[in-house]
Amino acid sequence: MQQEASARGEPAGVATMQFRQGSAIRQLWETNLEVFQRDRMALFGLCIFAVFAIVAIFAPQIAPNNPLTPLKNNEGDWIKDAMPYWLAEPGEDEAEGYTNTFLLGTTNIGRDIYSQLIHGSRSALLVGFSAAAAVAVIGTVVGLLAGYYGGWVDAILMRAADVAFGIPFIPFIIVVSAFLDPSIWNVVVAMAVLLWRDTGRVIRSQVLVIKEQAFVSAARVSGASNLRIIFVYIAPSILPLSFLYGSFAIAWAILTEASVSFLGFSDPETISWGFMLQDAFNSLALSREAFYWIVPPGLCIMLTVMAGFFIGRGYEEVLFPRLRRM
Amino acid sequence: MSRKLVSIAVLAMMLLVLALPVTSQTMGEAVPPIIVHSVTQAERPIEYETTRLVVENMRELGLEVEHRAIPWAQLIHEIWYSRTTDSAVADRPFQMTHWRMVGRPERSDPDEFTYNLFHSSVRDGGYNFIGYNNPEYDALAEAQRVEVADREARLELICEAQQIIRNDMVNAYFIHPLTPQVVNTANFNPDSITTQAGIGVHNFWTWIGIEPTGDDKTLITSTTSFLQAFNPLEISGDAPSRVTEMTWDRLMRINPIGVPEPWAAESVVWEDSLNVVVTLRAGMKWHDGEDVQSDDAAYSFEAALAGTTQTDEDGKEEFRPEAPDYHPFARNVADIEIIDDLSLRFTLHTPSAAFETSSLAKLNLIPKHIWEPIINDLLERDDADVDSIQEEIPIGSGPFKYVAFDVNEFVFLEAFDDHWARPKIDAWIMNVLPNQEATLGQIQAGEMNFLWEWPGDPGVLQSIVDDNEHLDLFSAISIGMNYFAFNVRYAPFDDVTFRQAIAHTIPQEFIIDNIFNGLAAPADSFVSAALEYWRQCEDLPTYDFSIDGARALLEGAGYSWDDEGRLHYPGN
Amino acid sequence: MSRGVAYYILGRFLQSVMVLWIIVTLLFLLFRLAPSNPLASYIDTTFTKQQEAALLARFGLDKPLGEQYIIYLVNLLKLDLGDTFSYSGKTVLDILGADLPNTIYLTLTSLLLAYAVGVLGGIVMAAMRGSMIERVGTTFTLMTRAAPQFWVGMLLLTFFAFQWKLLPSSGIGPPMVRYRWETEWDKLMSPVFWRHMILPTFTLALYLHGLPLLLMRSNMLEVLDQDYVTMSRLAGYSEWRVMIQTAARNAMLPVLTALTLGIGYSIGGNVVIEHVFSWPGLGRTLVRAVQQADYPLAQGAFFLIAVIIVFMNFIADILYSLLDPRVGASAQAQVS
Amino acid sequence: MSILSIRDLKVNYHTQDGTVRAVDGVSLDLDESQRLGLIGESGCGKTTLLKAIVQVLPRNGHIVSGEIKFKGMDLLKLPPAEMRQLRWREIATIPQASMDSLNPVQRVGSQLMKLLRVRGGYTKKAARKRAVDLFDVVGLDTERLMHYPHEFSGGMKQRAVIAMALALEPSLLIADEPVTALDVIVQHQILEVLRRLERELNLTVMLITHDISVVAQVCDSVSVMYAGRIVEEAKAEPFFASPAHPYSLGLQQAFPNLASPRDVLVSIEGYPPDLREPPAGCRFAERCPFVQETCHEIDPQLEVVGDGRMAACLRSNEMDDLRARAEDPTLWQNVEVTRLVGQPPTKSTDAGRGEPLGRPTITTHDEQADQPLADPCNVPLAVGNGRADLLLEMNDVSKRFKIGGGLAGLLRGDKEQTVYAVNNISFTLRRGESLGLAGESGCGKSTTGKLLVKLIDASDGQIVFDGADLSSVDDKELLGFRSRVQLMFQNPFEALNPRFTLYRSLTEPLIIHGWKDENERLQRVVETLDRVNLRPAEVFLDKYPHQLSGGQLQRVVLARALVLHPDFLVADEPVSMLDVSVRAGILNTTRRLARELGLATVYISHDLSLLQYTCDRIAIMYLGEIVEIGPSNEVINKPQHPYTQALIAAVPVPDPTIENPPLRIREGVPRPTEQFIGCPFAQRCPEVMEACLNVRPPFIADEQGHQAQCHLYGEHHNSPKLHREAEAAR
Repeated sequence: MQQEASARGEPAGVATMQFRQGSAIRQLWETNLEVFQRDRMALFGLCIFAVFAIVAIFAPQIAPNNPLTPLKNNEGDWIKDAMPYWLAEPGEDEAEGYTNTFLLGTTNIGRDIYSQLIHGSRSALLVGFSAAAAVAVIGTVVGLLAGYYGGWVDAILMRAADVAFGIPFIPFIIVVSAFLDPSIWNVVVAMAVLLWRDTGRVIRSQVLVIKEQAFVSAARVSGASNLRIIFVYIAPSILPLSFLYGSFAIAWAILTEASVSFLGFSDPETISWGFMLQDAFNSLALSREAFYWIVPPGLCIMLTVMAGFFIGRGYEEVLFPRLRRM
Repeated sequence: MSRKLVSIAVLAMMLLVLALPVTSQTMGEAVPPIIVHSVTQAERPIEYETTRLVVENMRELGLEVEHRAIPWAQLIHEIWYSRTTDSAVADRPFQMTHWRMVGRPERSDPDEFTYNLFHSSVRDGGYNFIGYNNPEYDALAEAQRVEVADREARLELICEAQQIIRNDMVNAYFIHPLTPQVVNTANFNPDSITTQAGIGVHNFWTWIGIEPTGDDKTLITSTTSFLQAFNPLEISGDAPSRVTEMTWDRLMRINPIGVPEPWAAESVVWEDSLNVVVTLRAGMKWHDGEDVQSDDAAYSFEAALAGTTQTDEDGKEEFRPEAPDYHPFARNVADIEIIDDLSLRFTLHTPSAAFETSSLAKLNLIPKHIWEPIINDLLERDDADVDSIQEEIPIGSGPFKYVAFDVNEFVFLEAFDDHWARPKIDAWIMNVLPNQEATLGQIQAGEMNFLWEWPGDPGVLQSIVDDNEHLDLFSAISIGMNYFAFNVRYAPFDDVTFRQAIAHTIPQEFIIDNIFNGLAAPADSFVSAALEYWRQCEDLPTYDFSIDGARALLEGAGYSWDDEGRLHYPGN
Repeated sequence: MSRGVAYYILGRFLQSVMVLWIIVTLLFLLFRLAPSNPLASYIDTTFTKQQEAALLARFGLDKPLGEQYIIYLVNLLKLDLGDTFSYSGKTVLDILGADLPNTIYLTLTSLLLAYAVGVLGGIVMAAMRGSMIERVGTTFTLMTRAAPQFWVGMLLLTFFAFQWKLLPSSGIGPPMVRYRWETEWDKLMSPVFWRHMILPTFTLALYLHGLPLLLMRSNMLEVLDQDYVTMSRLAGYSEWRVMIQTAARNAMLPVLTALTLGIGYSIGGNVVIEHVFSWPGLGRTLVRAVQQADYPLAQGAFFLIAVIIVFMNFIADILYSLLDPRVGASAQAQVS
Repeated sequence: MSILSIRDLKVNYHTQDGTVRAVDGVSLDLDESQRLGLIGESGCGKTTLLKAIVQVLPRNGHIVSGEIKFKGMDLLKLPPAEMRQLRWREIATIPQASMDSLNPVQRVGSQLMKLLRVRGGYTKKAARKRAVDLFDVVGLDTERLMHYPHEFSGGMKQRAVIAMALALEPSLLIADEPVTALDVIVQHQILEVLRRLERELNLTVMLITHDISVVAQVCDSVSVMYAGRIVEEAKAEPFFASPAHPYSLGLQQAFPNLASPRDVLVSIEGYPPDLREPPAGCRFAERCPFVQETCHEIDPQLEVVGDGRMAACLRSNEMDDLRARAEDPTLWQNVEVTRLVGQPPTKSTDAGRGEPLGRPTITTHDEQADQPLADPCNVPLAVGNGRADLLLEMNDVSKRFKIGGGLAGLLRGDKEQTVYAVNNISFTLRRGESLGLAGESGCGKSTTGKLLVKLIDASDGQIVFDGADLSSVDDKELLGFRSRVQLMFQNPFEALNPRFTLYRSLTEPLIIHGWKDENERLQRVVETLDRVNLRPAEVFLDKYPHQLSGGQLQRVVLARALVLHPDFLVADEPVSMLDVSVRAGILNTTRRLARELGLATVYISHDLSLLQYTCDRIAIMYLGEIVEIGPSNEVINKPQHPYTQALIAAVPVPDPTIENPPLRIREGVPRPTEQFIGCPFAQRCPEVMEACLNVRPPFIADEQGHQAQCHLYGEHHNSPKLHREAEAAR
């Protein structure tokens, strides 16, 4: 991308205009661009997120019904186990005293599954991104400090990482969310507390490499302070790595939240896909063969998680070109 | 003189006039936010949804309501320890909670509920956690216990008790579940299945009476709850008591219509209201071959009574029973006298109508030669009680005997051939299957042939039965019931009218139709409709579902609503 | 060298012990957050104050926190995890002892299956890099990693168990068979047990095979770029030898480490699967214990899992240092 | 007859940004027992050619056309299986970077034996025996048979690889850069082995390298490759005597030569054309000082130019004249190339090629500037001897590293070890003086460099910079020091932050040292870029490192070092990563600027000839100690210390007529983890005497301040010799 610009040695004036904002941030931005230009899958993943994000933001507008309140028919009874209109035998609904407009039918107590699905995207993305952000930030900072300063800082932080590695993940989340009042935030925090470990370690080792590179010594020789070296020289080079782990963290977070909700340790007042599945299974959707209730949430989880994977792999391919497909 | 009168009269008049505007409506402060407890959606969807429904209706009354859904274990604990302001687990006492009582054979005598749920003596530590305190009622509750001889008279008392509770609306009962059970009629003859009032088909009489049609004479059932103990001196839940009642005989058993009748006892004869002579059947054997004798029977009660008296730090004497679960049922026994090998006499402290039901028909007969050493040992130690005991091979004298038991996995019993009422099936197996889908899968696949416990959506069960002709659905009104309990100690629930108003916000029919799919009976009392005898009272007051009704009621009592529509207490 | 390794192992061991101690302490504190106490599971219409006091004493909950911590540590050292609240007459150890083998069987079989498939798959993917097959293959693998385990499990359950009645739906075997299993050996010898194992194993393996596959793939791609691989090409070895004997052999190392780590983590991660298939293992016990507020049990299960994980991490380190001769010489690297 | 003949071979790489014509019509013949040296700078396609011959091209490389005949068989038509059989049976290949060519997790011996068994069909026993022999042949200690690669030194690995290559008695051996990145002594030993084997086994050898002196030492004929083409082909002697292609000319003059040092080394500015769209005309035209219009249109073919030599140049007929003109070094600097990597030639440069002599218009003032003085050494020496304007003083400075130890160490499982990287060395440096530090890798020269710029602190002794003791400077003083002392790095590709534009990189030091005004900074940066011949500076300002060539980058690195106008510059292997053709450019510029700015410089290098070219004085280091120090010419021409002698003897001479003498010392520096009572060199020294083992030799100085630390010249000079030559010679 950069080369076209430089192809014809443009006059000094233009150059001087350009190089002034030529900065780490710009480079970083370009790395990110590169990721999505180079890797179609990564781009695909990004699109998935984009779509779900829009859905999440406008959920109340998109969702035809309130996801929590059961829908009632003319007699004021709940419209239970209504099939999706495209599956239901015609006329059945009139007989039951309602008009079937349900894209994915209703639950066993008459909640609109489609609306739940829409609202589910909210908690999924909320969990995914907040956890990812937390993980990336903690991991990066830890990695930077441990890697750059070494010695005791390193020792302590890495022992902490070992401890984090020693704590069984799912059980920890379960226990925490069972002990504190059910809320996705507890899940997010619990995950952040453990998940930074990989990011931290990898970034640390990366820092160890970079800090030995000549341009860092050069900075030190020309008198740059530690903070300057860390944040001006090293940090930008490892940020893509944090993104990489961030995007994987999104995936894990969403999966974990789903599992925890499925085991019934989540807040029933905030619809999440995991909760929907839990509801479905406890309401015996399988025996009802209500696949229109079971399959969609699962697919949504799968999609978002894969989006995370795709983006992560996109970064991998740019950061570790060895893996690049030729 | 007359002037005095006049002046007094005038004064009185003036006072009246002055008083008038005061007594006329002024708005009190707003009713504070209310928290309503229930179990989680994951654990029992039905109860969760019901509560949700009611909470929404309560909001329509202009109340600020929060629905707090927590796991059962946590719920029961929270309610139990936050009954008063010096709450051990919450920053304030609980206010209102969804609750349920399960049916058990011994509960087919109204005594347990009548007394333990409402008597003021069990208000602080016991099960009267709602804090109901009504001397008039206490009197009744005690009276019906003593009324041994005259059943009619006792019925009177029970009815009156029900009236009071219903009027005071201490607990807002709304349904007795119809416990649905599915039997694989390809394996069993449906006519051989007994239905016990308030319990359903999964009862002792069925276990011994049910006739296998094929050569496979094994009954396989399952429970979604827990199988924690195999112990004649411990009550650790519904499923385990099924097992103990089959493995250990009892002097009497509650018969299908809910009345105790002699079982291991040949006869039970009341000499007077305090003395009863029990004579054992001849020739009964323990599963290890020993004879069952009167001293075993006696010891069964002594074991339940056994315990040590300790003085705690503030010098208070405290009795610690070794069998805490059964001690209450034996507590009334003052003395046991062995007459001969087969007969013995019980002497009670106080006359008790429920003695047969809740003692003779409740305590398991345990072999003295096995338990005496154990109990004596326990009496030495103060760090453990019978709950910490698990026999290697449990020995009883019941119609079924132990084959294998894997905690929270399964129980495997086989018919005891030397029993005088040998069951028609050869083996009885109970699996623990917390996963309801699995349960359904197994009953259909034939991996299981008797589904006796179903916490899930009854509608699904119905449809399963419709799809498989070899499955039959049985259901009976349970002794148990679902209701909302109010903590009557504190405002706003200390006000009868308010409670009654809340009762009006419970859409009973709707719940039965929509949430229970019709598999529930409307409830209005702690005595289930299943116990026909004890329901022969004049009708109890009804509280139809009507938000307006509730509003009217409150208005009448001086409650009022502000501009935002929030409910306020009556003025002064 | 060997002396160095000995040092190394000792050091790592000390480290693991330290880590474990910290975890144990955290665990203790964590369980002080518990919202309810054992009494919950005893409350009944006849529950009285005496019983309450008795119980509190029995579970040592009436002592001050510090004291409880000491007792707790001492007991751990004695491998005494205490009594459960909800299973009478059983110690936590009894129950976990019964669960652990089941969990291990499930974990190991599925891991082995997953890694066998994964490693081979990884080699193939690497060999076919860029091809359509590789894209499809890796995408499928990603899907299996992205799909919630319980969801997959439940779907499999519906079809294989409920619809087509091919395989048993849950548990490890019907009681009339199980009660004859005197020893673990009997269990392992029983075909019934293995039939019950099929579904959960498959579900688990389906999820687990992703890691080794992707790892193997990237390692292969990395190794194939190494000069010594080019060298063995130049040396005229057959493509098969180059791929398997040279490349794969080197690419395997990290995968083996991952496997050892995997044992630890999936023992901790099986929770959901065990729940879905009501497989009587640590995970299911843990979930139940938490639901039942049986804290000694939950704590015990958590502890046991943590021990296994830490131990496996330890083993992984050692294994790596033994498999890769260079690690021994790591010190040299530091000379400038 | 020729055993290998290649005809018009074309190899392409398909990359994401286009097809690279790596080898574009190469033809060459290799006769029985011929030793061909294939010379060319990186990216000229020489390695691709090799890979094409044995057909191990990466999956994105394709042979487009041409034929490769080996002993009559057309390799390109051969089924893969048979091709595989040929490899190492017939054609053995020593790959580049053979350091990493051994499987790290397999014992060297087993790898060798596996090869013998699998490919040679040896039995287990036979294989073992053969392996032992091979180890012997290449001069490896047979006890090391069962060691892992990481336990081998670089030289040993190289030998091991050669052993494997010879294992199956091939008739053709192709070696790709067999000695690059090895220390001179090792390099020498390896070359000796090669030479020996050539004779003994009468091998046919094709040696691929960028180092013409290696070729001079090993080969009897030469092919020069440039931009995917062969531009010259000749027998060794005539080639070195009188190259027949401008590029060869340049190369020859770019090479420093200890034996007959040049006053000026030339550098062929710029770098090869982008092979994605090679120019229509001569591929060298862009860099050629003799370029003329036609060169840009006509693509010269390889033609016979007298006695069995061929060249591809339009002006080959005027070659003698050109050769004469080429002697003038200024000719070469005047080629200014501002084109960036991966860019077609820009009009601006083409414009410069207007008239015959191709004087680029944009070159400016300093045509003279880079002209070195007649004798590089005398002027600074004058300075040296003259006023006592001492800039830097090292007094018994030592640096020790602790490895392992501490809790962390215990946990990592390595027991504590001390590395004596630098052992109380002392020397002084005057303003404007340049000192060279030489020695094999691990001798502590880089550590000394780090100490000098205070990247690390000395364990003992004091470093006094301009009167201030570095061990006791506070932050303010340190910042001051930083502004006056700079470091130039070995690897230009690492030395610049890849995420910074050049302007950012260059302006950082200014910002750090509180240059507030953006415009002043810009001025200074532009000025400095201009100084280092990156013109027009503006073109480079907003570029990122990956867009520049190694040469340009190294100039930027230099610029960054100088942007603060320091007094003292440490250059650590400044050109070792660069192509020969551009090395001189960097050195010349550095030299010039040093003079312009009165800059004192310390050059650190393993390449004595380079130091001789750039330095006033040279210090030879061994195991962290300075064993000899003195004026460059003195040290080079009259080496005192046996070690220095060995080093000098080892440097290959770019002249086939002169063969390096055999060395009498063993290769391989011991790890500096022990301190010696006596002379650190004793264990390798051919002259070793008893005294050497237990008495520390003193520094013996002569009048020019030429000092050597050796007993040979001290009172112990007649202490009894320990006769070690025999084994030492191995």
